[in-house]
Amino acid sequence: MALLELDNVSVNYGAIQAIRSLSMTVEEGEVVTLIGANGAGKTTTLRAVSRLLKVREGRIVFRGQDLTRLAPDAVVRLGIAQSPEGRQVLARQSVQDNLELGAYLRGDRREVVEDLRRMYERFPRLGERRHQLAGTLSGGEQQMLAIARALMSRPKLLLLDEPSLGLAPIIVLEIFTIIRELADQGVTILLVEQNAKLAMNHSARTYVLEAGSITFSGPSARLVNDERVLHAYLGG
Amino acid sequence: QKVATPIEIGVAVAQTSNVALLGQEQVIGARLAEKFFNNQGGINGTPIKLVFQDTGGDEAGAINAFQNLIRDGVVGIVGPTLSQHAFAADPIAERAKVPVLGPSNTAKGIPQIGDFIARVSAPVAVVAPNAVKQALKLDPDIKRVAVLYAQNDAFSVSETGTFQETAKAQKLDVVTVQKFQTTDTDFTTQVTAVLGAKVDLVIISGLAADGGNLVKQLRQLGYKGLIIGGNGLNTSNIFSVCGRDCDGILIAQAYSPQQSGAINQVFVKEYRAQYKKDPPQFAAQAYTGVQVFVEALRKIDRKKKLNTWDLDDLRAELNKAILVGSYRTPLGVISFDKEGELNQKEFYVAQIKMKDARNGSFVFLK
Amino acid sequence: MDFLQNYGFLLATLVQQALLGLSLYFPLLSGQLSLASPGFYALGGYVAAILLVNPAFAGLRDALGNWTFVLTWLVAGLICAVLGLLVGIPALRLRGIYLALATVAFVQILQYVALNLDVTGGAVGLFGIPQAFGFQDRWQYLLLFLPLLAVTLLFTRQLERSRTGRAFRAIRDDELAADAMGIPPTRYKVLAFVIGAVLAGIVGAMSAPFLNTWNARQGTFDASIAFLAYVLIGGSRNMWGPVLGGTLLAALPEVLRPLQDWRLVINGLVLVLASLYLPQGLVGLFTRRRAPSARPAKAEVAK
Amino acid sequence: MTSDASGAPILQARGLTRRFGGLVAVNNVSFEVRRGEIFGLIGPNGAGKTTLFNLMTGLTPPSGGALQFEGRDVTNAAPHRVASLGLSRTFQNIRLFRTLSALENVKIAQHTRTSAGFWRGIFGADRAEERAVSEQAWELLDLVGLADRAHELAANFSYGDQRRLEIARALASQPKVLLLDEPAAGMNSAEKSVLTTFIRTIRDRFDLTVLVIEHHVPLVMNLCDRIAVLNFGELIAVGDPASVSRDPKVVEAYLGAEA
Amino acid sequence: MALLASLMADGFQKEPALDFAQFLQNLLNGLSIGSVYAIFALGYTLIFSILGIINFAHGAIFALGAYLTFTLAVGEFGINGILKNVDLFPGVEGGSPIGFPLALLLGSLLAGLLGVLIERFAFRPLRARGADPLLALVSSLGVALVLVNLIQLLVGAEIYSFPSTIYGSLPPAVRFDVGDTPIVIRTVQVIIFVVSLVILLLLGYVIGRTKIGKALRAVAENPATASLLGISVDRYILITFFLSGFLGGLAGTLVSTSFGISGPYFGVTYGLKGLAVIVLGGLGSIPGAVVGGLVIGLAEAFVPAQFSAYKEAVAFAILFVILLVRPQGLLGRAVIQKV
Ligand SMILES: Nc1ncnc2c1ncn2[C@@H]1O[C@H](COP(=O)(O)OP(=O)(O)OP(=O)(O)O)[C@@H](O)[C@H]1O
Ligand SMILES: Nc1ncnc2c1ncn2[C@@H]1O[C@H](COP(=O)(O)OP(=O)(O)OP(=O)(O)O)[C@@H](O)[C@H]1O
Ligand SMILES: [Mg+2]
Ligand SMILES: [Mg+2]
Repeated sequence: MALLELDNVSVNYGAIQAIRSLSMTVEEGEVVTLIGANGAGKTTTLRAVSRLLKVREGRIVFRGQDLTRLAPDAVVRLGIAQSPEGRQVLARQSVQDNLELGAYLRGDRREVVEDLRRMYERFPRLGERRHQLAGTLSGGEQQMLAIARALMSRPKLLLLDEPSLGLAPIIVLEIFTIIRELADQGVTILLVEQNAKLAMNHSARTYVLEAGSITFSGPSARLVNDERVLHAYLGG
Repeated sequence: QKVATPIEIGVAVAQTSNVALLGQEQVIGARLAEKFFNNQGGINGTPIKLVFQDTGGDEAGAINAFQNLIRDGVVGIVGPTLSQHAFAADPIAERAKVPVLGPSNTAKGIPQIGDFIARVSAPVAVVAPNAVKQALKLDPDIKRVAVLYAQNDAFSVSETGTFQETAKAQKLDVVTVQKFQTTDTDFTTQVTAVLGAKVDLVIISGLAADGGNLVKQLRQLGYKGLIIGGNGLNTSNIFSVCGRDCDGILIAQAYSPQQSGAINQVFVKEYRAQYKKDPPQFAAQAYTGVQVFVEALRKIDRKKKLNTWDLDDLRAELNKAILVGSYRTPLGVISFDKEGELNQKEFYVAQIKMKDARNGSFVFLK
Repeated sequence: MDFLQNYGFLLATLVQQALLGLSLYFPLLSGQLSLASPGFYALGGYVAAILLVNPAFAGLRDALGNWTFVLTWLVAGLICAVLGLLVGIPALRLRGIYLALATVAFVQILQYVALNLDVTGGAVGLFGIPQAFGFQDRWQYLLLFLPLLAVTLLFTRQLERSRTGRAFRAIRDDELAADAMGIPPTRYKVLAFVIGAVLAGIVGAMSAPFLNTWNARQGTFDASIAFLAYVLIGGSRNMWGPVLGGTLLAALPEVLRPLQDWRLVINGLVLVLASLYLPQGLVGLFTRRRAPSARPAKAEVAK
Repeated sequence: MTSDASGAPILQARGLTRRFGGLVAVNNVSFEVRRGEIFGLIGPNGAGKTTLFNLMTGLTPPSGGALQFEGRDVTNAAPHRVASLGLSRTFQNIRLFRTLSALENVKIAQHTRTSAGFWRGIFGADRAEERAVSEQAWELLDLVGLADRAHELAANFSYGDQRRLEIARALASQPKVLLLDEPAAGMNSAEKSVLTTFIRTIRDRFDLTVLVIEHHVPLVMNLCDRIAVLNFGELIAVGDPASVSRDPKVVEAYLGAEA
Repeated sequence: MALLASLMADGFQKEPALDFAQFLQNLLNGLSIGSVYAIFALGYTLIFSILGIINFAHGAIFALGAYLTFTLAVGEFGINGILKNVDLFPGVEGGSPIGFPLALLLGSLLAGLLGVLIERFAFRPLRARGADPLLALVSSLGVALVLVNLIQLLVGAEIYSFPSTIYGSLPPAVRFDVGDTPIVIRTVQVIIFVVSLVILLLLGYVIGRTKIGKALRAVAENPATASLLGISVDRYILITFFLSGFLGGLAGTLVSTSFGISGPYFGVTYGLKGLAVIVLGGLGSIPGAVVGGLVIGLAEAFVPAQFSAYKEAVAFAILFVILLVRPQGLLGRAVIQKV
């Protein structure tokens, strides 16, 4: 059984249907990429999984449990973390507080401290700025913080909404290194990314979203060479 | 428009808002009067009916209450509670030519609003001086006086003026004047100033809650001398505020439950039976307001049956009748001058005696 | 006619409250939560009351006759404009609740000053205010308030359409972005604030004769909150909101009079329910979303 | 491609510095931008690029240094003044008027290019101007491909579309200099190449000078006439794309393995 | 404080003993007035700090707490309300079978529960809809109107006072001498001062030092993001309302043991001053509420006698001036905005 399964999911903003009858699966331990043009509904999909949006039709099932009736915090409790679009760092808290709040549900205080140390190692920038208010970080620093914060909860399923956005090339590579490592540790990742080539190189399968529906899907290695995908998303 | 039976008299007082403490006593007083006079046969056989309209706490509410009563065809109105409201609403009645009796409007200028406006509440200036004189009788050595008043209460402001003049006239030395708000609860600052001034008489013009708290804090912080309370403190409500510390306050009264007239004794008995305490001045004045209407109406009715009158004519006639009569009321014998100002003969000075922490009485002083 | 006799005061009050709601709406247009309106209302009332009863102005009154009333409006509007500028320029650096509270502080200070001055009649206030144009009945004040309302609404509509209105909206939405787009926020915020102040002042000046008396209890914190409720319950994004809100909320306690003791309890309940169930405010019930204006034909051709 | 005025500096920074507490976000930075060029600004995260934009647009007052625009000192000018002189920008963290429609967003930005005062608006004497404003707004929306969604609220647009709308809004004030803070963020490769063409087009069509912050190196190299590189608040290199990308300091600080 | 006092004393060389005593007395007065403001404002600021709205019903809860405790401790009603003939504890001599401390606890708990109900029915639906936060202000205003008038309907507008026996055999005032001048302060005031300090320290600890506090701050700043981190937003908001109601009820009762319950509007009259206090101290700052209360209390206490007419205006004048100088209030943090 798939770890995460979206079954005919539709989501509306008021009268506007942003995703319609979308079905997809993410297997345990797998990295899956979701790509699509601006406004295709990628963010909407991730927000629906985290229950920040109401699901109008269909079911979202995680490890056999239907998420569609749960509160957002209950979803996190099941082991799903998200690094959201627009970073959404808590601007008035320090970097360190943001990270500690990422581990809010964890009781293993000592491990948390260890993880913090590891995060600062990975992102030295954050380490230097641990007492700075998150709202005053530069765009890219905030992006690092958002990703690190999501990691702090040690999720089973990690949802990343354009993690490379606003990051310098070196850091982008670092992010993908992390993704690979996590995948090796068995963490499942659903990745929304505009840097499609890079993302597909790091993932097993890819879904292509167009105007709220899946138009292509399959092994990334195959899709990355698909003419149509190439043309539309990979800039030829 | 014909006059309806039973004869409707309007009562527009503050039943809600933070003036309700006063207003609800007026409702009680008026209700008791209604019951009493109807038991006596009303207006020569025709019962009266009080129509209540809440003025709430603001001027617009008072005007609305008056307009509603006028529209409903009452022959006259007892109300409103506050002088400020009277300045807003009385002109409405005046223009509609509906007689008004102010039950508790003591500010200068109320009866002068118009021909149809009169009041059963004595203006401040005549009541207050008695208390100062009484205090000097009790303790001729008094020299230094502190005066405190609620500056946001129209009544207290004019009362304190009278107090201060009287004190000066009596050759007393007003060493400090302190102001507060009726909504205040903490008076430590004022009390400290009073204690620092080493006075032997304190005169307070305020309402029950603030005045009572002031007295309590004065006593708790060690003031030992005499205290005079203005008319706003003239209510048994104060007992529950200052408790035992109320003991000994001198109060100048426009009304005393101990007034010996027969009607007052009936009123006091009725009130006590229902509420287990002495009636306060506000109840007595509202009662008086209703009584004056009833007695004036009786006089008219004897000449020409009320239900044969045109409403407008009756209102005009009633206004005339009110001003010429003299009435034996719980306030004693009263009458009105041409403008509608009250002539009241009897004023009182009482001293509070507390039985225990919650019950006490106003003991009438000669 | 009887109807007007009986309900004239109420009707005029409703229009008056609608105007006061509007006076709060202007600062809100530029995103400023100002609760200063009651202060300017009180001030306007005092200006009028003083001009109309103070013996010092007896000569002026005799000379001007009924024009005195017009003069009171002008003077009240002018004084409020000046004071609005003086208070607005420093205060409008504040935002949200901080601004609201600073304006409330301003209202309170005005109130205590009024309470302590002789010209304002202290706690008793000023009374025996002559009736505008010899009006006999309260409903006649509709002849003042209604035209003022009409003019104000027309003014508001034009304002909202104009470049100035757009600048207000931009500042309301994001002050920093508006600044970066070339709109000087302070200037526009002060402008919006002053418009509200002037309107409140003029309404105050008309209301002094309307209420027969004026005292320091006019324009209190309670009034601030009431006006705010008008705007929010009515709908804060449309000029009809404060009008509807002011009218209906002011009417409510009167309509509920038959409930006697329960009327204010029910009044409160209605407030709660209205905020819960009218997301767009009252106007939301009446306005269908207007079809947005189509693209001008010329531009289409150009394409 | 560049006009005859090419070479004349339109923007000059002299020793611009900005401290935040102990941190020097922009440190003694001096450079010139020439009229009509497309000037790139790159550097690692937190290097001070956005802060530099903020200094240039008046949103952050500098701790030191001076800035001249067309020979005029604008070091401490308020944002709205800078905007009215002809500098317009987009934001890294998108700052649209979220509760207003796309059309209104673009109309508002024409504030500095219109003149109808308060009373003219009240008395309806601004008809002609309003018509022009509306026409231009529609044209700009056309230009970025959002005209068919003109009445939608800005908040309802997806991330990439919001970026487009911001560009349209910045153009609406008819700037002389356009500052774009990561305009391609959130766009895929195909969209990025469209954007590159688009920036060139508007530069030519509106006679613009363009400053771009961008992390996508190929885009920058391809688009810009000259590039400045910031690292830890300091300017470590300025020059044409080829020379900058060969500069060892730049490779070490920024390009890393990818170069 | 002591240093300041001695400086002041030096300033008045002529009669140092007397003036120092005067100063000390004013200081104590100010602290006692201020602690009443502070204790009222604490519950206010709690809700503000998390929801960013003013709960106008707080004044009503404050009063209701006092009424509830009074009912439980004394069990007697007045002459005007619906409940006038109801005997709560029939057959019990002396009013109530439970003592004041228990009544205080129960009354405050009930007030906390009321806070929860208000949250559930007057605030949550608005939040769920993502409505304009200002609407919550109107909704709470409605709740306040309902509560105040219900109280009036049930028990009338009269004044109620706790018997002086509730604090056992404590003397009504504490006094000591400085030089020859006696300094006095009411015992009740001391109790209120101490209680508000204790509450402050407790709250300060919970919010500043624990995970709960961190989560609360996250909810306050951005509920959606907080929920994305696994924080149960609704639960925290509920807890906040309970705490605020509990503190409000407790504070109301304490204050009314000092001043009596002067009618249903008892709490409302603190509302505006309380607002001034929390804004002055810095919105959402717990120590700010206390500092704000004390500053305003002290300012009022030090207003010279001949200006006592303007005593009330002083609080607001200070507020106005401070806001102009320090827009975020005394202890508030400036909102940083990076673009
Ligand atoms: N709050 C909203 N209200 C209404 N419509 C919305 C809202 N948010 C998004 N939409 C619409 O839903 C559609 C999908 O948006 P979404 O943000 O999911 O796109 P996306 O694929 O993440 O795009 P991008 O790459 O630009 O981030 C778009 O058409 C967008 O305009
Ligand atoms: N208000 C502030 N307070 C404290 N530090 C700040 C503030 N604003 C910016 N900084 C710091 O200054 C540095 C420069 O920030 P800036 O936003 O200019 O970087 P940037 O070059 O735009 O980075 P990015 O590419 O990540 O957007 C950062 O390290 C940031 O943390
Ligand atoms: Mg997206
Ligand atoms: Mg940046």
